[in-house]
Amino acid sequence: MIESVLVANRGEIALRVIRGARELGIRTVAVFSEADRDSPHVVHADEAVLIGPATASRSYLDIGKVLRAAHTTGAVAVHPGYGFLAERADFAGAVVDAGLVFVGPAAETIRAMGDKTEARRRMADAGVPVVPGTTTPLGSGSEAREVASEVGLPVVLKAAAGGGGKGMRVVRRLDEVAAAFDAAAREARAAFGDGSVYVERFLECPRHIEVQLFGDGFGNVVHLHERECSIQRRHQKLIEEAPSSLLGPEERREVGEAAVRAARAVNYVGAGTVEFLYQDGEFFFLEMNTRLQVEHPVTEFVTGVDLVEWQFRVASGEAIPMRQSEIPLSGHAIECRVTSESPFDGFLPATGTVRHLAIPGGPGVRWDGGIGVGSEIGLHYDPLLGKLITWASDRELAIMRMKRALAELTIAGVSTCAPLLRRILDESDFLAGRISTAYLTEHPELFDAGLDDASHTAAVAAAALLEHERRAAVPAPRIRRRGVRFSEWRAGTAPWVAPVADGNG
Amino acid sequence: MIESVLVANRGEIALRVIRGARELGIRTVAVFSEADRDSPHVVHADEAVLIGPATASRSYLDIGKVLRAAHTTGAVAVHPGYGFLAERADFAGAVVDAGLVFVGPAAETIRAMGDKTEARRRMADAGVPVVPGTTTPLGSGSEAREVASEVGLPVVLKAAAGGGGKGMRVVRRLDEVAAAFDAAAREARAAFGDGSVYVERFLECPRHIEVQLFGDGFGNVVHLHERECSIQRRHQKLIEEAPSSLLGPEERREVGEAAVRAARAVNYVGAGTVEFLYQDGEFFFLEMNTRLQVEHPVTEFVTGVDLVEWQFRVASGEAIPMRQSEIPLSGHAIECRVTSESPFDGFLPATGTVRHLAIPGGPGVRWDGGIGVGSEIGLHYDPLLGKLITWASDRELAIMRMKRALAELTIAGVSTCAPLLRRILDESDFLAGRISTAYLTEHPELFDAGLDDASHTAAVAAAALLEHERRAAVPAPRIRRRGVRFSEWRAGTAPWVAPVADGNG
Amino acid sequence: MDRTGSRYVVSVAGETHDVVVGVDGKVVIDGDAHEASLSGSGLARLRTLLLDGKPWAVCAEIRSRGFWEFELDGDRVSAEVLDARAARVRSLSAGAGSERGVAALKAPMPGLVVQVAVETGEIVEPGAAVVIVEAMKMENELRATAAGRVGRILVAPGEAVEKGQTLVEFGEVERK
Amino acid sequence: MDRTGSRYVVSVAGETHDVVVGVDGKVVIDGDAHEASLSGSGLARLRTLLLDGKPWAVCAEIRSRGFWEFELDGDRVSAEVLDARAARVRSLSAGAGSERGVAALKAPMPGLVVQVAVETGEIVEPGAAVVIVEAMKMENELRATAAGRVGRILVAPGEAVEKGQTLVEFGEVERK
Repeated sequence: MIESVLVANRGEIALRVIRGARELGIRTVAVFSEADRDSPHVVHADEAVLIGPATASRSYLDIGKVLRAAHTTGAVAVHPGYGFLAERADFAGAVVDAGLVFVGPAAETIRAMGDKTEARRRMADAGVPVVPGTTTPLGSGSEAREVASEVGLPVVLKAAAGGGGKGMRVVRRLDEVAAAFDAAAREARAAFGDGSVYVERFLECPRHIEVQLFGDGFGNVVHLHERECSIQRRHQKLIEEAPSSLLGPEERREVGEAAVRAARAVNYVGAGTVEFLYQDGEFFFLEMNTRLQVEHPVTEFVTGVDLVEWQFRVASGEAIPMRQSEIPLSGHAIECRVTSESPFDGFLPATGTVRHLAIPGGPGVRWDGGIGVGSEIGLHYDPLLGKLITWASDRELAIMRMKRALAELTIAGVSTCAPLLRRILDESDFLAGRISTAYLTEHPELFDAGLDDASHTAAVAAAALLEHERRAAVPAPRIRRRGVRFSEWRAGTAPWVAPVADGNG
Repeated sequence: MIESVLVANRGEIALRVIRGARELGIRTVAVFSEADRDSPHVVHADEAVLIGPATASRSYLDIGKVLRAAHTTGAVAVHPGYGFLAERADFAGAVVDAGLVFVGPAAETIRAMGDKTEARRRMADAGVPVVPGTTTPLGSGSEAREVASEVGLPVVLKAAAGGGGKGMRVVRRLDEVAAAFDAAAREARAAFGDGSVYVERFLECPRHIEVQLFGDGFGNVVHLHERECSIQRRHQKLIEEAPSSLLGPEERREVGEAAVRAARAVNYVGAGTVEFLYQDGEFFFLEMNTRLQVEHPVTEFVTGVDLVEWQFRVASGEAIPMRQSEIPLSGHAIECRVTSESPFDGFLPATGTVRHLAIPGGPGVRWDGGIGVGSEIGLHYDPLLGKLITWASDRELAIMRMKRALAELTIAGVSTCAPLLRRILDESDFLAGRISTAYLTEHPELFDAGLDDASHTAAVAAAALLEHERRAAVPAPRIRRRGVRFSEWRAGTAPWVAPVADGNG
Repeated sequence: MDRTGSRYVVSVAGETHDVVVGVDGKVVIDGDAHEASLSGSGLARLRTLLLDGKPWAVCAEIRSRGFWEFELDGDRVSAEVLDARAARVRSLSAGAGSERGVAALKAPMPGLVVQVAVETGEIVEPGAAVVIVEAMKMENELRATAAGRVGRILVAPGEAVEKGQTLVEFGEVERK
Repeated sequence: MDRTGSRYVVSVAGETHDVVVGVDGKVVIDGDAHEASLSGSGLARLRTLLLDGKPWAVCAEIRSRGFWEFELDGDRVSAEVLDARAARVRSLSAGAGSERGVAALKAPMPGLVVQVAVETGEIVEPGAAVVIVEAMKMENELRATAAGRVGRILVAPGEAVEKGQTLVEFGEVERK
C-alpha cells in the first residue's frame, strides 16, 4: 500500500478521500487556499499546506504549487478528487513525471476521454452507440448553425473539455445557435481553459443512466452496476439513485457490458464512469468520466464496496479484490445534493455563514459534507455543501428514509436547495419512478415558493415569540429609531433572473 | 400497519424509534420532561407532550401520565424503547388494558424474564445451560453469605429485576457479602422499585456474547446472529461488535439455536436478546432482555435488517419477513458508547452544556445520538450521549474506520469517555480480539491520564494563541484582578472516589 | 405588557397578522388561540417551538430590530415583528416618499459582470436581457421585468458587484 | 507587545512553559520555534490549529481571565496563560495563605447523599469509606485519601449536594 497521499482538492470530496486514506493507514496531506483555512478537509488531514489565495487558478488549479506541496511533505501519491485538476491529462502526466503515483487512470486515457469528440469517435469504433452529432469541435457560431440544421433541432452545444453542465447550452431555434455557441465557448474557456465546443442532437426526455467501472491494469475490468441520475437542473445532477428503477436484469446486464467494453477499449485503470442516455429502449454513450463521481456513495451503499479503498489498492499495484460475479447489489440507495442555492429564486447562488448545522443520523443514513459551523459559504467554489445519502431494502423505504433524514437536516445561515429536494420526494411522478432529465422543467409547480398553512402559522408564532423573548431580555431602548430599514434588495424591484438559455435537461 | 405510536422514552433511543416510525409513515408522539423541552427526540416527533418534571419517577416512569398522553393524542400504540418502563410487566399490561398496542412481548413474558431467578429456572427447564447459583431471591445479607460459601467465591449479587449493571455487586471475600447485599438491594430498590437480589458464581474472564432474536406470534422465531459485548466497565457495556471474532460457524450456529430454544420456551414475540457468558468453550445463559438493546445497530449493520421496522411490523400483526436462512451476515460492525463520564477520573459522571457538536460522516459510519448544540447534560438520566457505529468488510477495517470516526467526533462542553475509547482502539489485545469482560481491569494503563508529547505541545501553543488573540481583541482592563481564582474543586483535596465494590466485569 | 398579553403585528410572506403573546403560554393569532412555547434560549442553535402540541425546529437570527430570519423545519423564513404602536405609525406613513416612475435592476447575488446588453436611452421589452452576471462559474442573465427606457448604466464588464448593488437604472416606465 | 513578540507562561497538565507568540506566525515554546496559526475566530466552534504543518481541531471556552478549557483533537485540556509580569507576581506569593492541617472531602459531582459512614471524632484510615453519593443511579463511595480525625460533618443522608460542596471536614491530620 502507498504510504502517503496528497489530496489535491477541497470540500466534501477532499474529506471523503482523506477518510478513505486514513482508514488504510495512509498518511494524508491536505492543500488549502486562504478561503479554506478553517475547512473540515484541512483539520482532518495529518498535514496541511497553504497553496495560495481563494482564486482557484492561483491555488487548487495551480499544478506547480500542488506538486511543490507534495514534494515538501514527502507525499508519494496524489489523489485529484473530482473537478479542479481531476480530468486534466497534463496534471496526471506532471504527477507521474515528478515520480509520484497518480490515483487515477493514465494521462493518455484522461486525454482521450476528456476530449469529448475524440471519446465519441473511440466509442463508436468500439461498437458502443453514440448520440448523433459532430465528432470534431466546431470553428464558429455559423458552423454550429450549419451542423444543427443537419442533425435536426433541438441540439445541445457542449464543451469538448466539459463536465458538470458548464459550457453547455440547449438550443431549439436555429437563430439562437450562434449566440449560444459564443456563450458556451466563453463559459468553457473560463471553466476549463479550453473553448472548444461540439454539437449533438438533444434528446428531449432521456434518462441519465451511468455505470461505475473499475479496472486494475492486470486485465481485470468490472462494473459495479448502474446509477440513475435523471433528476437534473441545467445539466447538473440533483438526485441520484442506485440501482435504476427502470432497468430489468437483462437491460442491467446489457448496459454493464457496454460500459466494460468502453473501458476495455481505452485500457482503463482505476475508477471511472460511463454515462449513457436512455430513451425509447435505446442507450447512447454520452461521455466517460475518468475519476470518482460526486454520486459514488449510492454505489458504495448497494455494493458494500469502498470505492476510494479500491482506488488506493489499484494505485498501489493490487488487483481488484472481487470478480464481476461477486459484486453484490443489495437494496436501494438515494443521494440528494445539498447546494448553497435558492431553488425558488432561479437557483441563485447563495452565500452566508453556517450558523448551525444539524446532521441526520440513525440507520441507513450517510452524510458526506465539507462544511462546519462557522464555515463561510462564498462564491469562489462549487456550491455543493454536502451530500445526503440513504439506503434501505427497497426504493420506497429509501425514499421514506431520505424524507426523514432531510427533515432532520438543518443548515442555518445560508439558503440551500433542501426545500426543493423535500418537495421532489413528495411528488407522485418521482415516487412512481416516472422521471427523465426533463423532470424538473415538467414540474414547474415544485418551484412555487411559499409555506403551507401550518408552516405559515408556525412562522408567525415563532416570530412573535422570538421578538417577545428579545424584548423581555433587553431593556427598552432610550432612543427609538425612526421607521424600519428594509434590505436594499427587498425594497428594490425584483428582477426576473433566468439563465441565458435554460435548456430542459 | 399501526397508524400512530407514542414513544415512552427519551434520548437517543426515543429518537431511534421515532426515526423508524416516520420511515413507515407512522405518526409519532414524543413525551418529555421539563429537562428535555429542547431535546432532539421532541423536535423530530409529529407531536410532543410534556409529562412532568425532570425526576423520572414523576415523568418517564409515571405510567398514568404516559397513558394519558397516549389518550390525549390518540396514539394507538406505545413503544417503550429500553430502560425506564421497557421491562415493566405492569406497564405492558396497562398499555394493553387501555386498548393500545404494546410494541414488545406480552406482559407475562416480560414478567417471567424480568424476574431473573424465574428466568434461570425456565431456561434450565428448556435445556439451556445456566451459571451455578440461586434460583430464588435471597432474604438477607447473612443468607447471601451462606449461599456464597456454597457456590464458591467469587460471587456476583444481582437484582432480580435488574439490568444495565444497576444493583449488581461482585464479592471476593465472605466478610464483604453482607454489606454488598445491602448496597445492591438499596440500589435495586431505587432503580427498579424492587430490592430482590440473588447470587450466582462469578466467572472471572468470560466473554459476553448475546444473540438477537425475533418472534412474530405465528410460530416464527429467528435469530439475527450474535453480538460480542465483552468490553464493559462496572457491568456496563462500552464497545460492542457483530459478529463475535471468537466464534466459528459451528459455535455461531450452536449459540443461535440455543437462543431460539430459549425464545420458544417463553413463546417470545417481538425483538429480544439472550445474553450468554462464554468461558473455556462453554456457554451459560445469563439473562434475556425483552426489549430492543442499546447495541442493536451493530446487528442492523451486518444483517441489513431494520430492527425497529420489524418491531412495528410484528406489532401490527405481520409475520417476520425473512426465514432464518435468508438473514444475511455481511462484514463487521463495531459500536462505541459515548457517555458523559470522565474515564480518567474513576468514570465520574460529567455535566455541562454541549457547546459544539461535530458528527463524523462518510462511508460505513452511523451516529445515533440524543443531543444537540445547547443540550444541558445533567444527572437526571443515563449518561449515554450517543452511539458511534461503524461497518466495514472485516474487523480490522471496521476498527480503522471507528478510529477515523472517533477522531472526527467532537462534543465540546462536557467530558466524555471518547478519549478512553480511542485508547482501547489502539491497544494490541483489543486489536487481536483477546478480550473478555475483565479487559478493562486487566489494562489499567488505559486509564493513565495525560497527553502524549505532540498533543502537549499543541495544547501549549493553542492556549498561548487563544489568550494572545483574546488580548488583541479586548482592550486592556482598567482594574486588574488580584491573583487568579482556582475552582473550588481543583483547590481542594482530591478525594479518592471509587465504587463501593468494584468488580472486574 | 399588560395582563392580557403583549400585542404584535407580524408580517410573514407578505401577509400581516395580529398576534397577542400571553403570559400563560397562549398565543392568539388573528383571534385564534394557540398553545405555544419556545424552548431554551439562544440564537444560532436549534430550538423547539411547540405549537398546539406539534414541534417545529427553529434556528433564528435577528437581522435588525424586529426583523427575524429563521429556519423553520428546513424552510427559510423572513419575518417582521412590530409592536402595536409601531405598526400604527407605519400604517400612517405608508405610501409617502415611495419612488415613482423609476426602477432599478439590482444584482440578486454577488458576482462578476460578464456583459451589459443594453445602452443608455434604449427601450427594452419585458424579458429582454439587460446584464449577464457570472457567479459560481455559471452565467446568469438578468432580464427586464417590464418595458422601459434605459437610464444610467452603473457597471461595466469585468466589474465585481455586491448583492443588491444597482446595475442599471430605468427612466420613466410607461406601462400600457 | 514588542517586535520580538508577546511572552506568556503557559501551564498545561502541571507543566509550565515559556512561550513567545511572534507577529510572524512563529510560536517559540521553551526556546523551540514552531510555525503556528489558529484559523478563523470565535469560541464555541471548531477551529484549526496548524502547528508545523499538522492540523489540530480546537474548540475553546474561556473559564476566567487566562484560564482556558478546550477540546484538542478530542482530548479535554485545561490551561492557564499568564503574561510574564503576572507570572512573576504569582511566583513571589506562592505558598502564602495555604491551609495547613485541615482537609475537606468535597463532592466531586452533584448527587444525593446516600450514607455518611463516619462520625465526628472518629479516626479514619486512608481508603476508608466516608460518604456514599448517588449520581446517575450509581452509588459512588468517597474515601479518605489519608489518615485523619473526622471534624465537622456538613451533610446528612437524603440531602442533595452540588459539585465541590464540602461534605466532611477533617481535623489536624497526623501523618506518620
